[in-house]
Amino acid sequence: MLKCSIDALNGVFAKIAADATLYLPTDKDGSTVYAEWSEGVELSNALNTAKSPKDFFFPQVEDLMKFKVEGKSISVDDIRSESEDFVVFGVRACDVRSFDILDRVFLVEPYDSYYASRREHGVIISMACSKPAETCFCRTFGIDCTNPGGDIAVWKTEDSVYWNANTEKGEKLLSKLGLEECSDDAVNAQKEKTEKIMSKLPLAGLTTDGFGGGKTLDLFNRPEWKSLSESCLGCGTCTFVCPTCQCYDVKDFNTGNAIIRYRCWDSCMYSDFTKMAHGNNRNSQVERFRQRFMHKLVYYPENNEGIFGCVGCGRCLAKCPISMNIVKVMKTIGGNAE
Amino acid sequence: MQVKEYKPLIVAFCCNWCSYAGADLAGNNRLNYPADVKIIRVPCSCRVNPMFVLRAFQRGADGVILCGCHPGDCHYTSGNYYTRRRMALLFSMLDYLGIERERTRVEWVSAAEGAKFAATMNDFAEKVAALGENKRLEDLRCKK
Amino acid sequence: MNTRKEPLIPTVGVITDVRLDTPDIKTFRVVTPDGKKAFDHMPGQCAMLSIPGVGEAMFSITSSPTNTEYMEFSIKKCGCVTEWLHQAEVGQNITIRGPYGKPFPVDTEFAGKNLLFIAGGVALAPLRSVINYVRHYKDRYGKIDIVYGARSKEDLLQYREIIEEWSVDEGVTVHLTIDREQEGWDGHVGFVPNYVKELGFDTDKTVILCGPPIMIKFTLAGLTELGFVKDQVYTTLELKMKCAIGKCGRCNVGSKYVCKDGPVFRLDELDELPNEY
Amino acid sequence: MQKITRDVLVEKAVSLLENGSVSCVLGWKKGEFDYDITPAVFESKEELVSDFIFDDFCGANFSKYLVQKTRKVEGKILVFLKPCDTYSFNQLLTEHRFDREKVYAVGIPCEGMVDIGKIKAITGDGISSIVCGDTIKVNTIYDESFDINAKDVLLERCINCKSKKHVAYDELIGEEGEVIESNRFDEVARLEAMTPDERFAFWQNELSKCIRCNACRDVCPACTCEKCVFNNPKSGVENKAPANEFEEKMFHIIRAFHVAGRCTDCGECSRVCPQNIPLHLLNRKFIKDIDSFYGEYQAGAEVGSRAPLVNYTTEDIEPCDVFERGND
Repeated sequence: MLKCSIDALNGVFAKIAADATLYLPTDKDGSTVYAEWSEGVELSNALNTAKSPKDFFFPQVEDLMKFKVEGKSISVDDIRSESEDFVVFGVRACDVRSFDILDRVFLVEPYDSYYASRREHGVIISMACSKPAETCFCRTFGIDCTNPGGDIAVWKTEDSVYWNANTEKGEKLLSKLGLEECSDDAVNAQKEKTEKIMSKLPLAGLTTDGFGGGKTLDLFNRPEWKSLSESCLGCGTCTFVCPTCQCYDVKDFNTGNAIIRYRCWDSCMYSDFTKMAHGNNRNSQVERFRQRFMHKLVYYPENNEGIFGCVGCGRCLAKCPISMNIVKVMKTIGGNAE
Repeated sequence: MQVKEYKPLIVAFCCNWCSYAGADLAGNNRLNYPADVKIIRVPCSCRVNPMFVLRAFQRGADGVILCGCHPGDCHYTSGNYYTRRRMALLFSMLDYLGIERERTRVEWVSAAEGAKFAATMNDFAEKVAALGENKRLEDLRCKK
Repeated sequence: MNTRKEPLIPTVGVITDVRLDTPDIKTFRVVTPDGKKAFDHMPGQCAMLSIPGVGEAMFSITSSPTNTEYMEFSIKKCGCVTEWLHQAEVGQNITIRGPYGKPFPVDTEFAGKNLLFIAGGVALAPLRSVINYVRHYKDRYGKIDIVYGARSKEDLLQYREIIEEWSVDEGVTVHLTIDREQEGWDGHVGFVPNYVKELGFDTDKTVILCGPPIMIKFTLAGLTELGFVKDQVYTTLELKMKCAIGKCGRCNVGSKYVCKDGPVFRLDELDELPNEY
Repeated sequence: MQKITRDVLVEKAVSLLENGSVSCVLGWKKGEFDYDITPAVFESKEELVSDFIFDDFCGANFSKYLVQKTRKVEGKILVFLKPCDTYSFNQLLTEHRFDREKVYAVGIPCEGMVDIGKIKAITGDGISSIVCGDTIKVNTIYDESFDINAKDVLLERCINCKSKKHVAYDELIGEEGEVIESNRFDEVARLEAMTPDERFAFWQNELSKCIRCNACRDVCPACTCEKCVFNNPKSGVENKAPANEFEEKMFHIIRAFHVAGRCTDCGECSRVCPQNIPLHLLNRKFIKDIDSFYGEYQAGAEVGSRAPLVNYTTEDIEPCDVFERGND
């Protein structure tokens, strides 16, 4: 375990930023966002950012290729370029897990080279939670917020910041920062304190009982979906703030002298998500609503050794315009039903 | 390297019945107006959806002008009255978002006013040229 | 420049032949600019065709893998991409990537079996690839029956090939039907499901069924009546697709992605999925 | 803070449900915490008694739900409308979006709804309980408690409430209110007074936060197109994501324009925005302009009124003159 004092933190950031672009959560206009660090950009004290950090690896809009069309002929331009090194600081344990969930989609054959390139060039410095919110339920998915993953894990206390490398990539970066060795007593004390709070959280008792692979037809046919989705607006808020939602659309944009094929986030909550020329296989909002939660709680674990497609970050709880969310779904149709 | 003189690209939506004929008359009378004014003929100035205006800017226009029949003279009785309300609100909104107000204009030009058409275009192009390139409503993808 | 292969980036294909098959279906022949077949495939697999600026869509490859010169796609006019393709001329470039999906198990489960193909309308397109493949390797399979129906004689896809090649082939029996009586048609009249029941096949066959959902539903009922069970029946699905590599999430039904785990499914496999296809 | 209690509403709903006047009730359902209230359809007395809630977090406007629900539900729907909701209700009726005969509207008074975002800004994360009232009592899991004056944490639309008067109802609970003189255009005027560069910087910053979740559109009672132009691939302007600054502006300008003259200023767009973009400032600009150019007009104030953009006079202001009059 290495350490630096809080006052020295900006100096450490400067050292990191000397070799790679550094992003960290900062407060802007009343909400917390990831921003590029430069002298004067302060690390936020908020628990987490409004938007998830999945943007760093899977941006909302990304150009894929370019076509030139002349008469009947077409040429395809590969406009990919190798990503540059970057570091993301302050990623919470839940969001670190979300990268693992995305990896299992994008980094299985056939590899998504856009995602893979960013993943290779990005270093994740996670930060342990010490003040979880009432909307947190990461423990439900077996995530330990006091012991986050990533390339380097960081614990912030009142006066110091503790650093520990988890991977070779992290080790390499950490060795350049010139931090002092220390014992892990302070970190252990913080962990213990946080653990106690975790068990007091209102959603501490939430379990995944009743969900998981192999439960498709049983859960799919439950009548409760109708009342749960009754007031769903069909907007994409939950999807776009979600760290694990990875559906995308591929679209063409005609610039006048070339055609750019780009991809952008899409939401299975949208009415045109599955709409094709001859019809739509999910015509009602009930079906679309069910798809999103079934995917996270049943389909994804079925394909991925039981790992759920939700990390319990609580963003959808905070942001849904009608306050419908995965917790209400789990409590209504899962093993937690009262 | 030679520095190219900046010439603004202007999109003019002209109503079929008055302003387009006005533009024709300007041409017939050999009146000069900038060659960078691209005329788009519309059945009535009221056909111009606010989206057309924004799209013109997106596609590289530096200024957008709508020309229609004088109020009261609309071929369809009242089309230009609706245009007048719509564009008043749209231009006010664009200004509210900080987009230069000189980039947009509505002018009533009748079929007989070839001279007015040319004068309007000259004046508008001059004002837009003074502002320089449209930076605030541009789509960089279309500029590559 | 990123040197890794990117599955989303297509290659250029050239349309070298356009054939009007029925009033709304055209068959396109596609090769690479240097005149070769774009890639190898197996019967039942698909390719993503696109026209830049219009869109990209998944089409089943209708030509047989045994054709090593070119690929063919039979495409019905029904949406943006297909409408655009229908006005394309010979020499037009498009983009192509593939092959995608799991093929029909022609070399495993089908080997040595009697095969019964049942298709309605444009659904002959994916089956044509299988039919021509098994005709090519006829000694590996038993008897082949083909039941094919369409609205009218003009709507029968690949009619010349059916008459001139398939029906004269030894060991292949073709049963054609059209929905309504028509002048110049002395064959069977009636819907496919009823015709299958009338023909009364023995259950020693593996069935490859493809058609509009309503036809599948009633044909299946008919087959069950004849004593067929679900694990004897294969079909191929179609859903909206964007990436074709199981990532964009569009064709997800239950835990399966039609582009990657399908489009070919055995009916008992489909029973385990939610009814959302 | 609300003068009317949940029990009165439940009693009303139960009696109407039981005597068969209505077949279901559109109301607020309590959530997981004390503040995450969901619009829901109640079909039985049991559901109403156990889950129906009415407190300071019931901001959701039910008017738009009537468009879909009246098509699906047999019989009448009971809907509770706050004063501002009744304007949306009327506006939808003006546009023939639902069948008035299928709705039983009960007007309920409102003392203003509070913004959980503003409360969290004071208390921080970890709220364990909230007790509503003129003074809101908040306890956290960190054993802190806060007494917050409800007036300090009102939703933007309630700070600038324009009317306590119900403009449509079948039955009114409580007393009839009055249209209020509000200061809702002050912020618009403040922006208008800025230089164009400042305004541009302000909106550039605000709109760049947009994630195009479409929540503003989907919640908006004036956005009731069956297929939105931004979802229609054939419209030529379809876009799904804010690909760049232009598209962000395009979406919000066009959306505001589409509802100009029809927007009742219900404020739902700003309430639901996950990125806290002050979208109401776009709509209010149009309302302010319409008021000053064409005479005061409140969308939804009366059924059947002709919206300013489908109307004209021969003496209307010329577009070139708007800047003199608009920014006075």
